[in-house]
Amino acid sequence: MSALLSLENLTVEYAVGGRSLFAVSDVSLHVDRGETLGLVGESGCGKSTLGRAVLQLRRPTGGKVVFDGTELTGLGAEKMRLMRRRLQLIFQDPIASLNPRRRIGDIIAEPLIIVGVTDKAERDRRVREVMTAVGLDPDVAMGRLPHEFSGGQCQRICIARALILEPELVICDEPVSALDVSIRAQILNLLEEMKRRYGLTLLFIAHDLAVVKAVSDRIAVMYLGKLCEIAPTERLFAQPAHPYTALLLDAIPVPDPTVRPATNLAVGEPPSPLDPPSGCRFRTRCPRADRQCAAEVPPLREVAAGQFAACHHPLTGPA
Amino acid sequence: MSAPLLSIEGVSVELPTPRGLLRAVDRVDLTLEAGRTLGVVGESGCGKTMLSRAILQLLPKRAKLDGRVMFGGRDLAGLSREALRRLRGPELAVVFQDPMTSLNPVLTIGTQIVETLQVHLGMSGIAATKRGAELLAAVGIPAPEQRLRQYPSQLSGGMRQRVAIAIALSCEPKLLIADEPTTALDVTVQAQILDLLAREQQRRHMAMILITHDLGVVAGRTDEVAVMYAGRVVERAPTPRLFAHMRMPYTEALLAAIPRLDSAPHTPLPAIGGRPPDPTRPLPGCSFAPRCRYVEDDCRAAKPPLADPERAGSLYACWHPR
Amino acid sequence: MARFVGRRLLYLLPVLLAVTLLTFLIAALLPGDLAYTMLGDQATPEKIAALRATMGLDLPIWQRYLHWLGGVLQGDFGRSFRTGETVLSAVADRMPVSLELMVAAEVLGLVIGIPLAILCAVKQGSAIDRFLTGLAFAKLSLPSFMVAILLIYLFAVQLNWLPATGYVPFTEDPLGNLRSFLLPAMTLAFAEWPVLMRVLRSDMIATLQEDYIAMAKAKGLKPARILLVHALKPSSLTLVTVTGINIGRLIGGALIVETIFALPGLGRLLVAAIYSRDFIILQGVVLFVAVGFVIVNFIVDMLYAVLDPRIRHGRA
Amino acid sequence: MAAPRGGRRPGAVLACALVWLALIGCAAIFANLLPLPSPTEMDLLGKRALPDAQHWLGNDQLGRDMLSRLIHGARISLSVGLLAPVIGVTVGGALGMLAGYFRGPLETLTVGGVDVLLAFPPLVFALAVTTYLGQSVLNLILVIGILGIPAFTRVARAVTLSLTEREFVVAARALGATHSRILLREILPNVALPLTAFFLLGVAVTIVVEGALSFLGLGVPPPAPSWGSMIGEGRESLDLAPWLAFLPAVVMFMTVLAFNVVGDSLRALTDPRPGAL
Repeated sequence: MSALLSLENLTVEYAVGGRSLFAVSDVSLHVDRGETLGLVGESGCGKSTLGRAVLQLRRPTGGKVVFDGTELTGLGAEKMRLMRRRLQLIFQDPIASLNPRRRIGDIIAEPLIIVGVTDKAERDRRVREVMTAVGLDPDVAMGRLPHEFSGGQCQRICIARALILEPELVICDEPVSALDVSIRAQILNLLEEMKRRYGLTLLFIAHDLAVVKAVSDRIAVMYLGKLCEIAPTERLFAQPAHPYTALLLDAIPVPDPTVRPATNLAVGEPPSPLDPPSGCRFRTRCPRADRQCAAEVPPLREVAAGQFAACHHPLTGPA
Repeated sequence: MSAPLLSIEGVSVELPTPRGLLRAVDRVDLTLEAGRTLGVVGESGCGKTMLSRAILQLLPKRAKLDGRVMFGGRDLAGLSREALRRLRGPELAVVFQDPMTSLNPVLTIGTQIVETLQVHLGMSGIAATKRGAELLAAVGIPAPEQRLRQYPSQLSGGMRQRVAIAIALSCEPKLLIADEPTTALDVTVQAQILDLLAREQQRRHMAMILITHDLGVVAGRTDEVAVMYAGRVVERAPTPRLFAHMRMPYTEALLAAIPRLDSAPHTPLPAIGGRPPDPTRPLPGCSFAPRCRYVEDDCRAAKPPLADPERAGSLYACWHPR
Repeated sequence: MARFVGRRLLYLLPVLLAVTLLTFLIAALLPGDLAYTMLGDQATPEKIAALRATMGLDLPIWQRYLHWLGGVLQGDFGRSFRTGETVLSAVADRMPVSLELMVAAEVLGLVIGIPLAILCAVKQGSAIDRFLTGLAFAKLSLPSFMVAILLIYLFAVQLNWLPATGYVPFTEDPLGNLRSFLLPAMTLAFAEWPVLMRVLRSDMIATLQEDYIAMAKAKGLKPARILLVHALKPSSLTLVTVTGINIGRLIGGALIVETIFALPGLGRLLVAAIYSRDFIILQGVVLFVAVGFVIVNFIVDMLYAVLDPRIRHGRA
Repeated sequence: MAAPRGGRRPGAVLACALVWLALIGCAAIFANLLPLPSPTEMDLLGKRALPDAQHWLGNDQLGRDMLSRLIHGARISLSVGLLAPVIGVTVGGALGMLAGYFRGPLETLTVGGVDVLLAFPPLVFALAVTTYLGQSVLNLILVIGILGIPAFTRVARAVTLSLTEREFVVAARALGATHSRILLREILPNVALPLTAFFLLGVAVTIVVEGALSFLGLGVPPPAPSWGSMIGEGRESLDLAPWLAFLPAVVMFMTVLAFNVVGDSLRALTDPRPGAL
């Protein structure tokens, strides 16, 4: 398998009141063609910024984004604009990501207009096709405005808009966290189906490990702008190497009263990203932290086949 | 057995909307004993928040409330505004979903704790400030004296929710309503806040209603669970019993739709098709009938009552229970 | 907080500089030769040239600006070529009248507007709210020169209670001074309270729907405390802005009202300067007024930070 | 769920406002075709005459027909009132949208410029210009129009700013839409309604400003009738014939009110908050 997308030492910096905030700090990873990489972390860990930096919607301040052999970070504005048809984005808030004053048919056809499909009949045909694929009735929906649809249906519309150009990579930024449980399952199933049908590669960003598990082949965990761990899904859940991954796993409430909720979880909350701890950024909440953790930034190391962790004292060692 | 602390009898809430009358809560009965925890679970728009507002008598002005909310032997709906005011704080307290919006942004944490202690317990300013710092320390806030002088925007989300809990607990209420107290928080913080609530509840022998959309949250932390759908309670049972044997197809489907940690990646989820009915257009039969896998003709004809035909302590509203 | 003030001050300087430049340009670019205007009938080419040279009018425009700005910074705003009065003394003379009018109008407007706004917000949708909002809305369409005429007709012409025009200095006759200010202040206050009421009412209604108000009720606080402590302060930002803008405007005197009621304030000074084509006075007073407006707005920004800690801590 | 708005019942009031505007508008457009006496012809014997069959609303202090002067005054008020804000809405709207969309130095410059312009007393500006450049309708429209630009810029920038952060604009960027396409297709349709509402409120303000200038005798050059100058002239005979001032005042009030009502109804469509200014 070849990497469709690879990030090399990607860094995104913001200026906040004269200080710089490293939303994404020195992250390297790759996504193979045809796979789904899950990206999890708590709010403010930089996962959404990473997604936008890949698409150059937020220009990275350091490192490289390489997509199918092309370095996006160095691309001029016009070349990047033309590249965009191959990379798409699905947002968290489906209602906000649709222009309230445009009709559904126009919204879904917009990408075709942008890439210069001038034939109206051709556009119409492709809009209908993709709408049917995502489970919307074109005859009913095309002429309506976004506010006439529920959140779940709006997300279907967004997916249709993202897929109409048949992109290679789709970045899903918390696509189901604004939806109710019963609707969430529908959308997750739809994404899986679309991935098969269009042969997509997905970067699936979410805060909910259980949701990410349902769709991902590999999972990357972020904390305060840094990559903590990246591993095949089953391995990550069975034997997390980074203490932060373990904490996330323990914190998920299990819908089973016979499982007592884990207590004595790591205390506190993530510190301010404006003032991250020295060394390992998780050390202030980590039960295994020692002096080395404060002094040295742990590099990402392979702890088992395909499992990498950035920790001085990983929970699992090489076999 | 003495009378329950809270007993809701046939409570309905109706709201006028441009699209017609919206029945947010539809003839709900619930009881809660002192010191116990009731979980109320449902998706957005199921009426769980309106139900909590009805208990607190904090409904929007235009809303119409039917039925009785008996609390400590009194019907709250019949109390004067002044009597209600005296009840809120020392007897009834609430923690809202988003501590960002439930704390006043322009007043210090101290002001917001101290004013409650002063108005209900008649404390002096100095005594109330001292007590406020103790309360903050009790909910796990470091350097409480310093926090008293800060504004909510200077605290993290989890700290803010701790402050909100400290305020709610300040007058030792008999009943705490926690309305999605952790939905706005990160998962690692959520666990801490739920633990804090459980600990304080046991310590104070306080009753609690935990409102959430997450079956996982209620599973380990409640004595009894009521599942709501389209304004009604559709199933209600002691927590272990409910998870051991779900009778109502909606509850079952809701649980099944949650991605499980123990299932393999790429396992298709048993999704519930369709979406909840329009609350301004009530259906004559079971509200879940259009989405139910086991639907039969009689489901569409008449609403099933919430009942316990087997007398096993498990109530459900379904003609064809699982 | 210090950083916040510093940032605003840093912004203030270029704005003030631009204000001086624009003021200078307006007066400099208005058609008509100053020297010619000053000499009037006696103008001969030689005399004009001589006067232009002594006044520095033959210099390039940027030199004239710097020269003028230098004077301004030393407190020399120039001198009227008609009356010989310095700008500074003319402003100092008229200022108290405009200030008294402004204070009276603002106080009246706020005293009427704030309680009505709170009443309407609490009783939102009731008959009294509908009546007052309707009245305020209609009042917005009634310009102050109409109100002035209406008040003059009512209180001066019909009832003959108050003087229609004229000004009595406070030092001469305190009561007469108040009487002469009553109608103009009422006219201005009539323009103020509907705006203030609408602004505060709508912000207050929004605030009353906030979770923290529900929380305050759930804490069992007394209704008066909820309204005055929990709701009023966060609702007052727009009110402060609008009041600030109004004060800033009225610093320059109320042009129309001062003219109608013949009050010798800055507004009348401006009108007179325009009529008599007295550039220097016009330039000086406009500069004074514009700088006053900018400074009042700066103070409003600072008040924001006092009212809302989120702005103070830079997380707006 | 949209919160039902408190306050005014829009239906009837809005209808009245529209009918009144239509009436005034028609009268202004067809003023020359109507069987009216000349608005400037003086009847020295009929000064302040009471209404009769020929002069339905009587005569003013110079014996000119009131009805005719009111209707011809409407032409001036409406043409100034409608044309001046067009300058503001186009220049200010475009400037505000560009500043709000592109941010950066352009925005800093625009906001600073607006702050500077707003610092100057607008009425003084208008007075100075009409005094020095001459009293004419065109000068009046230009100066009032330019004075309105900062306000429109502010509104357009604020609305654009809130839209630019919205996901649907980011989505359009992610699709590879050009800036001009985003501005025209995604942003403009959402800015248009609030700007139109603000335009109507601007019309109301402009009519008042024109009235104030004419009231001071510095608006439209006499003897051309304007509502403001009629009020100003009528003021001289407030004790003898108060209706000479009050009649044009009522007509102007109704017109301004009508524009405010229509503008406010439109604004209410875009602003979920009840009764916001």
